[in-house]
This record gives sequence, C-alpha cells and structure tokens, in this order.
Amino acid sequence: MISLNEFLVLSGILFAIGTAGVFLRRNLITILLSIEIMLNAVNLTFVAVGRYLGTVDGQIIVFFVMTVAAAEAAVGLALVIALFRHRETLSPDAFTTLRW
Amino acid sequence: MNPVLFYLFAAVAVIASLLVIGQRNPMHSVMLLIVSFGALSGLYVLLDAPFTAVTQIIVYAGAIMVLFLFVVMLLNAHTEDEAVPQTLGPHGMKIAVVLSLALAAEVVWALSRVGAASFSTDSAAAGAISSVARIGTGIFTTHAFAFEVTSVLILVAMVGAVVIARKEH
Amino acid sequence: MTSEAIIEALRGAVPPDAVEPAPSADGMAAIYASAEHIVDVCRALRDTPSLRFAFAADMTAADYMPREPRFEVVLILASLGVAGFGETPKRLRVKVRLPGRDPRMRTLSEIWPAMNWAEREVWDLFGIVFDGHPNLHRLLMPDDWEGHPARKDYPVQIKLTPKIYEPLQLTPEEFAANVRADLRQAGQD
Amino acid sequence: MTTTTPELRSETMTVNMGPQHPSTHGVLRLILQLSGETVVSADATIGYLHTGIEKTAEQKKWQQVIPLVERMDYLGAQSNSLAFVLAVERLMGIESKIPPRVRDIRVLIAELQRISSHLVWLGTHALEIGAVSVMMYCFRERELLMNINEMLAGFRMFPSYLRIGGLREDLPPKFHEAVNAFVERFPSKLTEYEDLLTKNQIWLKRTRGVGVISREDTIGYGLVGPLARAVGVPYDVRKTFPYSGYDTFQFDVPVREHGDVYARYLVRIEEMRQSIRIIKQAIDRVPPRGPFDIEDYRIVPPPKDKVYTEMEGLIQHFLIYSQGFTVPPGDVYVPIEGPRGEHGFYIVSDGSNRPYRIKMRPASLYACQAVPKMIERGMIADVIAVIGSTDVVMGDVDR
Amino acid sequence: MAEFPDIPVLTTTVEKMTNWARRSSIWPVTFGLACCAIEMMAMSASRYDIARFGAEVFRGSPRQSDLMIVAGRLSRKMAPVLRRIYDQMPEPKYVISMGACASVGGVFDNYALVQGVDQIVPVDVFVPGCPPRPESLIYGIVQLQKKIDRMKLTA
Amino acid sequence: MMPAFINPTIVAHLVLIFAVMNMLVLSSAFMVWMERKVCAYIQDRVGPNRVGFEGLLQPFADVFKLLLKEELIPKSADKLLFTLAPIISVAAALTAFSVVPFGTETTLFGLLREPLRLEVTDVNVAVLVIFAITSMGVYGIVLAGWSSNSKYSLLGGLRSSAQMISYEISYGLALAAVVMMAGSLSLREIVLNQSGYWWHIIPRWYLFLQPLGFLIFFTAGVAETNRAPFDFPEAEQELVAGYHTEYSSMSFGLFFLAEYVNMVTVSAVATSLYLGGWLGPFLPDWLGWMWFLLKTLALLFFYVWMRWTLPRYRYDQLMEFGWKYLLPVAILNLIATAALVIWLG
Repeated sequence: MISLNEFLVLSGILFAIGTAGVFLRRNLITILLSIEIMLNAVNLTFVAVGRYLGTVDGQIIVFFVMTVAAAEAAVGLALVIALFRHRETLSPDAFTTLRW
Repeated sequence: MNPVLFYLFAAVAVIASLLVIGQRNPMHSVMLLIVSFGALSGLYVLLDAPFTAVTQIIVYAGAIMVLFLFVVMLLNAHTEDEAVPQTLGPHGMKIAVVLSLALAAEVVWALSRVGAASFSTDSAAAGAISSVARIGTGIFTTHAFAFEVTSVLILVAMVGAVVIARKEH
Repeated sequence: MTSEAIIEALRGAVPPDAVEPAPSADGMAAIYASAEHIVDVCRALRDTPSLRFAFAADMTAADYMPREPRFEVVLILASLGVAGFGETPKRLRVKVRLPGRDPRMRTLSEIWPAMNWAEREVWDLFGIVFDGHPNLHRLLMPDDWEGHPARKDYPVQIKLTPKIYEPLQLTPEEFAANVRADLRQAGQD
Repeated sequence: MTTTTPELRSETMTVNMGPQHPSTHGVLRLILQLSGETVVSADATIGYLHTGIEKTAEQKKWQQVIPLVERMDYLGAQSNSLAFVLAVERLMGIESKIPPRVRDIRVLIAELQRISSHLVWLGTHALEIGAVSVMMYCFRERELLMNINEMLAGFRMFPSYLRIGGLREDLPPKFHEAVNAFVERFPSKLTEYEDLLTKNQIWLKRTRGVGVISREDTIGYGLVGPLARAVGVPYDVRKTFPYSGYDTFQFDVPVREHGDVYARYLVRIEEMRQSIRIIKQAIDRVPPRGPFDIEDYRIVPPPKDKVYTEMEGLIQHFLIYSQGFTVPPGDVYVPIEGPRGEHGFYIVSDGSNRPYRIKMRPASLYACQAVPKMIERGMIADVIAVIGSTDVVMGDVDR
Repeated sequence: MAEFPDIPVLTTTVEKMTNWARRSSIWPVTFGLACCAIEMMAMSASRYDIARFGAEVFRGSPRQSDLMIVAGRLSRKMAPVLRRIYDQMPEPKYVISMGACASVGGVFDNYALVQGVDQIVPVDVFVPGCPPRPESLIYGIVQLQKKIDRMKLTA
Repeated sequence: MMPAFINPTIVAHLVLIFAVMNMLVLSSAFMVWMERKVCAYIQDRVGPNRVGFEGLLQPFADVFKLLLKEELIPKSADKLLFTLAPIISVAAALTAFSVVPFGTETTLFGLLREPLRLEVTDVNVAVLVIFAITSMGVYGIVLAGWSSNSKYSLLGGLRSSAQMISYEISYGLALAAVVMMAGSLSLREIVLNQSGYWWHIIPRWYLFLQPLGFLIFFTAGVAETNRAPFDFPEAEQELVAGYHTEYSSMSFGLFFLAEYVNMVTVSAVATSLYLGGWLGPFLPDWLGWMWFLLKTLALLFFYVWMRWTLPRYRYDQLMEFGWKYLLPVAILNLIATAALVIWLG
C-alpha cells in the first residue's frame, strides 16, 4: 500500500536531483530547468500532504507555486536572453564579474 | 491507490529528472522535463487531484516549457558550452556530486521519519479533495489575499521580462 | 532635341572634346562620349536643367570585332516629361567607344543606381570593366564561367558537359565545424 | 566547440530563398539576412534562366528572331514582338508605310497581351498572399485570351502573329465575335476579383504601406511602368512617346501616390480597365477584312495565289524564305509600353539579312534589382508580397 | 460517372495496390523554370484541372513530392540546383520533361542552356511543345500513370 | 463463469474506443476529400473524380502512396526528436477527442447491463483536459521545426510556438465563459445544459447566449489548428512548407493527419460547447450522434470555405490581432458573462 511516506521520499529524491542539477550543470537553461524540478518536488509534497489531511489547501498552494514558477521562468529566460546577447554564451561562469 | 501505477510514475519522474540534468543538449533536457511533469501529473491523479493534474499540464507543459523551448530555439544553443573555463575546477565537480548525494540522503531520511501514514480510503474524502468548486472557493475566500498578490507578481514579472529582454536600440 | 542641341547644352559643363555627335539611323539624338569624361558627361546630362535625363533606360554594348575601337557601350537615356524628371520628353543615346584590349570605363552606378546591374551584365557578357563599381561580379552566367559570351569571338554553341554538382556554399568555419561533426559521429557510431 | 553558428551570434539568420521556392516567380534567388522575421538586408542573385537569346538571335534571319524575342518576357510575348517589329521597321524606314488597319490590330493585340499578362500577375500575386482561388479565376479568364491567340495563329502563348511589315495573315473569321465576347465578359469578372480583394481587410493589411519606394528611387532604379505610376509618376510610353498610333486612342493613365504594393495593385487593375477601353475602340475601327501588311514583297511573303500563279511571286516567296531580307546598317532603339513598363529593343544592323546585335530593355531586371531595396526592414511575408507586386518575369530578367 | 477503380481488396496483388496508390496520387513539386511553368499553372487551374487525376497537390518541398515537372529551359547555372532538388526527392520519383527546351534545348541551341534535361536527371516522360498545351501535359501525366501501372515491385 | 473483465460494458467500451479512433482517422480522410472537392467547386473546377466514385478514394491513395515512399531523415537532423515530432502531433490530436461526448447513453437495445455513454471517457474536468492536450500539440510542431535543422522549419516552429501561446489564452477565456454559464467543466453536462427551447423554436444553445464567445473560440481554434488565414507555421508561399519542410513519406502524412484531426476536434468541441452537441429535433435520442455529425460537418465546411476565400495574414498582424483585439474582447466577454451569470443568479 502506498502511504504518504512514499510520496515524501519521492519528492525528496526529485528535490535532490534538482539541486544536483543546479550544482552540476554549466548551462543557464538547464539550471532553470533544475529549479523547476525542485519546485515540482515541493508541489508533490503539498498535494500529497493535502490529500493526507483531506483538505484542498495543498492544491491551492500548488496553484500559487505554479504562478510563481511561471513568473520565475519568464524573468529567468528574459535574463538568459539578455545575458546571451552580451556574452554569447550560456555558461554561468561567464557572468561572475557582476558587470557587463 | 494503485502501487503499480505509483511506482511506474515515480520511476518515470525520477529517471526523466535524472536525464534532464544529465543531458548536454538543452532541447532534450526540456523534452525530458516534460515527460517528468507528465509523470507528476499522473501522480496527482492518483492523489485524487485531477484539477491540479490538468493545471500541471496546461501551465507547466503547455506554457512554461514552451517558453523554454522558444528560448532554446531562439538562441539555437545546441550543446553546453565548454569553451568557457570552469571556475569549479576538476575537484569542484566531484564535491558537487558528493554534496548532492548527501543532500538527497538527508532529505530522504528526514522525510521518511514522518512515519508510515497511509491515506484515508474514504471515497467521500477523495471526492472532497478533487472538487474543483472547493478549490475555487478556497482560492477566492481564505487565500484571496495571496491570490491578489500573485496577480501583482505576474504583472511585475511580465513587465520585468519585457524590459529585460528588450533589445537596446 | 537634336544631338547638336544637346552638345550645345552640355558646353561648359564638360570639356569640349568629351562629346561629339554620333550617327543615328532612327532620328533619336545620339552622342559619342569619351571614356575618360563619361562620368562628368552623364552627371551633366542628368543635372543640367534643360536636359535632365533622369531615367537611364538601359545600358548595353556591341562588339564590332575586327574594328578598333572594338566595343561600343550604349547608354539609353530619357527625360520623362514629368515634373522633377525632365520637363520635356526626349531621348538620347550616349555611346562610349572602347578599345579591344583592356576595355574599361568608370562606373555610372553612382549617377543612376539602375546601372549597377546593367554594368554587371555588360561585364559578364562583354568583359568590359567598370572602374569603381561596388560589386562587379558576373550577373547572368555562373560565377566560375570562363569567357564573355556576347563577344563576337565567342561561339554560340559550345560543347561542355553540364555541371551537376556544385559545392554547398560554406564559410571556412562552417566547413571545419562540419568536419568535426562528422568525426564525432564516426567516433560514436 | 562553440554553442552557436557564427551567424546566430549576431542574432541574424541567413535564409536562402530560391531558386526553387514556391513564390519567387521562377528562379529568382534571394539571400535574406533575417533578424527574427524582419529582413535586415537582402541580396538578389539572378541568371538561373539565362538563355542566351540575344546571342542566338545573331544567327537568325530577321523574321526568325520574332519567335525568339517572344520567349524573352514570356508573359508579354506579343509586346516583345511588337517592340522588335517596330524597331526593325523604323530601321528600315517603312514605319510610315504600315497600313493604319495593321497598326490598330497591333494595338489591339498588345492590349490583349497586357490583360493576359496582368491576369497572370494578379493570379500569382494573390496566390502568394494566400488568396488561392483568385488565381484560378484569373487563369479561367486568361483561357479566353489564349483562345483568341489560338484563333490568330494556332498557338496559345507565342503566336508570332506580328511580322516585320505587317501581320502574318489576315484576321481569322469570328475574331471580332471572340474579342467582343471577351470585352463584354471581362469587366464584370474584374469586378469579381476586386470584390474578393480590393476591400478585403486582410488584403489591405498585407499590401498597404508594404514595399514602399520613393519617387526618386523609382526613377533612379529605372522602374517605369506600373511601378512608377504607383508612386505618382504618370509616365507611359503610349502617351509620352506614342507609337503604332496610340495617340489616336482615348485612354487614361492610372496613377496612385503611395508607392506601396496596394497602389501597384490598384494601378494594374485600372490598367486592365483602360486596356478594355482601348480594345473596344480598336475593334470598332478594324474591319474584318483588309490589308494586313505593306504589300512590299521584298519584305513580306507574297500572297499564296500569286506564288502559285506568277513567276515573280514564286521567286519572291523563295527569296523571303531562303534568304530573308536585308536591313540597312545602323542602330535603333524603340520603346513601347509593355505590361511591365518600358520595353524597348536596341538593334544594330550591319546591313545583312541577320541582326548584328539585339538587346531588349529588360523591365523586370530593373524591378528585380530594386526588390532588395523595397524589402529591407520588411518581414518575410512582405518579401513575397513585394516580389509579386513588381511582377518580375525571370525570362525577362535573364533572357 | 467516373470509372470505378480496380481495387477489389482480396483479389488484387500488392503490386497492383501499390501501383494504384502511386499512380492516383502524383504530387508534383513546384518547380517552374520558364514559359512552360505558366502552362503548368494553367493545367492546374479551372479549365484543365489536373485535380481530377489527384495530382493537384503542388508541394513546395521536394521531400513531399513524387513528380518533378521540369517546366522550361534549363540553364547551365540552374543545372546543379535541379539535380539537388531531384536528389532531395524520396523514392519513387518521376520526372516529366515539359517542353522542347527541357527535352532537347528547343530553339535555343547555344552556350547557356543544357541541351536536354536527361543529361542531368533520368526522365520518364517527354512532353513536346513550346510550350506544350495543358492538355499535352495532362496527357504526359496520364502516360506516366500508365508507366507506373506497369512497374514491378521486384524489379 | 465469465471473468469479470469480459463483461459486455467493458467490451463495448473497448469497441467504442476503437471505433472512435478509427472514425476520427476516417473522418479526417473524408475531410481531405471534402476539402479538395469544395475547393474545386469554389474555384470552378471539378476536383478529384478518377479514383473511386467522385474521387472518394483519393485520400486512401494518398495515404498508401505516402506509406510506400522512402523515408528521408536529414543527416544533420536530431534523429530522435525528428522521429518523435509527428508522433506527438498525432497522439495529441487523437487524444483530445477522447473527452468529447457525441451522443446520449445507450444500452444497445438492452444488450448492456449499464448504459454506455457515447464518449471515450467522461472526466469531470473535460474542458480543461481538452485545453491541456491541445497545448501539448504544439510540441510536435515546434520539435519538428527545431529538429529538422533547416531554417525554414525553424522559422515555422518559432512561429507556431508564439502563435499557439498567443491564441491559447483567448481560446481558454472563451471556454471559461461557457464553463461559467454551465457551471460545470464536464462537456456532457455542458451539452445537457443546452437542451430545451426558447419560445419552442430557438434551441437553447450557448451560441445565442455567447455569440461573441463562439466567434472568439472559433477564430482561436482556426489559429490553433494552423489553418488559413492563420496558416503561418507552414505558409507555403513564404516558408516552402514550414515546420514539415524536411519531412517526407508517412511522417509528413502524420502531420497532415494531425492537422485534419485537430480540425475535427475543434469543430466537435465547438459543437458541444455552443451548438448543443448531439441535441436536436426530429431524431430519436439514440440517433443524436447524427446531429452531432451534421453540426460538426457544418463547422468543418466553414473551415474549408475560409481557407479558399481569404488571403493570409502577416505574422506580426496575427500577433497584433491576437493580443490587441481578440484577447481584450475575450476578457470583456468573460466579464460580461460573469455579470450576466451573477445577475441571473
């Protein structure tokens, strides 16, 4: 039988994968994708716990998280485009100097 | 709750996510992430949250990921850049892997301490969870403030994205 | 307007030996212009208020082979009879005689932009060089063609196997990248 | 290894359009620098249809050149041959001897040819902007003109009906009926096309303010004809330098001011109406039977009954078909108003029975040259609209 | 009423079926060169209507077409382009050489033209004329259909 | 004793699923024929008439031929995604139809123990599912454009992604207005809400309550399916063949199929949302699907009619139209609907 535990462990694994992606990848787009993985891991926790507690609040929070994720993706990708225009690379190491 | 389906979706989600961060080609990463989101959406259905499942597809797969695709295509960045010297150094990579694994172990350990709390099998509870009407009521009553703030956030993000990505003439 | 009247109108703007009347079988005014003064002549033809040949209809050449000067570049000009482009409608042919050995003259594409391609065509077909032309490449024939087909010493029919393949147009960088990609693929497979 | 191809580093993309592309009117090749969908710069390459007609013509006798020149600007076939015929006649000094009936028939044929050419233009132009059906309608009406051509000489596109010194033969029976039927039918059909396009919001959006070129550039780039009339330059060879008796016909020269694709569209549509007007006058003037050449049998072949009955006629017939005729030495340039603007022939004769050099003024070449100027800062879709509006015929460009 | 095609499902061989499909759906690539291209367009337009034979789907991309109608004179400059487009088409592919110029050079026997497109690509049907009437081209397509009908899968 | 899973209801369900998917493919084949015939009549032609009666077998000949053709994958293409793209397109197109109800319940004259609903699956968030699946369809096109590694394809893919995102919003807002009126996300309930007549004549269709919404929905639907006058991703005269320039053989055929199935789906959804689905007079309930078919066909005919009459917009004009006109109108429509719903209680 599947219990809340399994869901929490799964979301933990996904979160760790996302973190590893942020650490390991040298590509701004993949880093943004890893952040999306982390957000989704958290979403899963919300929904699972909401189901466990028998409320819809978990789903409502997920709704808000998605909104934030959309905003984050929009701004993040805009930044990526702007950075790419200046440096013509997507490596985060190229943007360490905090100046154009 | 069907364990076969759970493990299937869980495996797909984990493997796809691992491949996302293991890919050099951002296009493939994006596609794999969509697969992962699809699996998560399946998990939401298992959790009696069809509305969230569909929203997941509409918002994540249908909008956010298209945005990513669009940017990948626009920049036409086929593979990761190796020309730029890495500040991490040869050991940095290994340390990062070790740290990630440590984090994974830690989080999994912490979360599994919650105890084997099984879900209620009451179909009435499940119906209450999956009710779109209740979600709507929740958003517009209890969480009305958060909802309004989110809309402001979206607006700000929209303007911000336009300003940042605009070409300087 | 007759050729003489046009030469009269040009007097002062160009040296007197730059232009002379040319024979014309159809009654259209025609003048010979010398190759070294052609740009001044043309500019005067375009800008002199009484002339204003704003419209360069065409430029071509003819090859009178045994004769010397061998080539005649012919420029067909017109005043349109429209405000700003010559008040009275009139036409004129300007001919430039060029030698068979190393025929060249100044480009007219700065005066009439239309002459840009016309000059390229004349170069392509007759081999007449236009000094100062921004982009004097072949226009009609393939870039690697040999000879100038409209010359009288060029045969009408030639025996030549048609080319079937042409290299894809690549920059050296693209070529190098392609080679690397092929190597990588070969290594993987 | 680099992440991007060099061209993308500057955020522009090079796109090669043609020579095989659905809407480059044959084999025009454009190399476009795009920033997104916007054209930053464009470069045209031509020559993919270079046929060497001018060189080939130097081998042929004068009469034999007519079929060749008809295939230059293949949409305005009989305009080409009219220009050529007029040029040779002027060089020979027989211009004034051409009977008025022949002149009127030539005008009639030239105007039919103009309508035919404009129909193909409208059809392809509409097709390229996406109005596929209009093309089918235009070709439907073009068939009527093809039928008339077929009546004249048994050939649809290149009848070679005009000859130096007159016409090939007299008008066929029922020619008047056919032309009258066309003249009656066509204006209503033209209104039909206009119903589909002229006030169509999408059509207006696609054509208005697109491909604008200034008055000075228009003339500087040698764009005359409909393109010049669309920027308010009322230059029409038929009015300014009348030929073949055009000064005896009543017609207007349509002029628009904006110089965009839409203005060119309106000008050409109106030109078709004016052509119909000219055709009506011409068909009324031309009797069904009458002289059809100058009856100078050194230039035109003698009638068949003379060939069969008289020795002199037989000899003349033999000479015409074996040696042709000679043209006095000299050079000549005669312009006419073709469907694409000033069509002219520059002809050099060395006094023999073959041309020494012929050169057509290629109206499309100059239009083609100006295309990059018109499409810069526009979008890809505008490129298509502009190419369509210039009505380039690659046969005319490359010859 | 149109003639009902011979596709009895059980009695016919795979070969017949294949040939039937191939002949009934010949999609030409839009490849107009010169004068003949206009008559090719006329062929697809109202009066002649090549759609009757299922061949009206002019595809812009050679990858999706079966038939290349070489409509008009082929210059030496265009020859490599033509060959490349032919190479881009997937098998089975057919070529119709439309008009005198494409077939043998026509009246233009000179330095600029390829004297016959069969020097560049294999040609299935030659359609004479300068330009051929649309009916001639339709006849050419019908001949091509007959030719396809005779093709063997195990050739 | 029969195993539980072979009960007639489940079998009937499976048969139904199979039948629906086949009908969908067949109907798109019929659409191809109809399009070619209608366009021929619009253009004063006859259209296909040699292959089968009046050319009815034409689409089948096309499909057979495409199946038998050589499959070309460009060397520089991303092979995995290049192969995947048409599959995604077709899968999304076919799946979207699964939640569309096309008839009432039937027991097949008492053959079944429980009545069988004439739809593949009944989801309580059906409207959202359609929305979600259509939004997945764009991936097929975008991936095709990107993976071909051809510039025309890339431009087609870029156009498509931007176009889909822009029009999805109006599409969604038009849907939302109907959902508000019906108070349900289930298509079946939405259809049932439209039963009855005003003054015994005018059917209670949402078309009459939401005329603007219908126009918005249909316009956005045309844009979503990449049909003229919004057929930018494959604009033949501009981009050769757009995103599927490099596709040959059946993978091109799949895109073709997806386009037509999408048209059928959009028309079917529009029928359910605005035209009362299978409801109609004269026919008994169990033949309601005929009404459904008829209404869908009418909308499909409209598609074809538009394509062969109107010129194509320009890409920026499409964007302008979507964002500056369609979206504000859709929002106004939504607000007005909300006000109406509140006012009527």
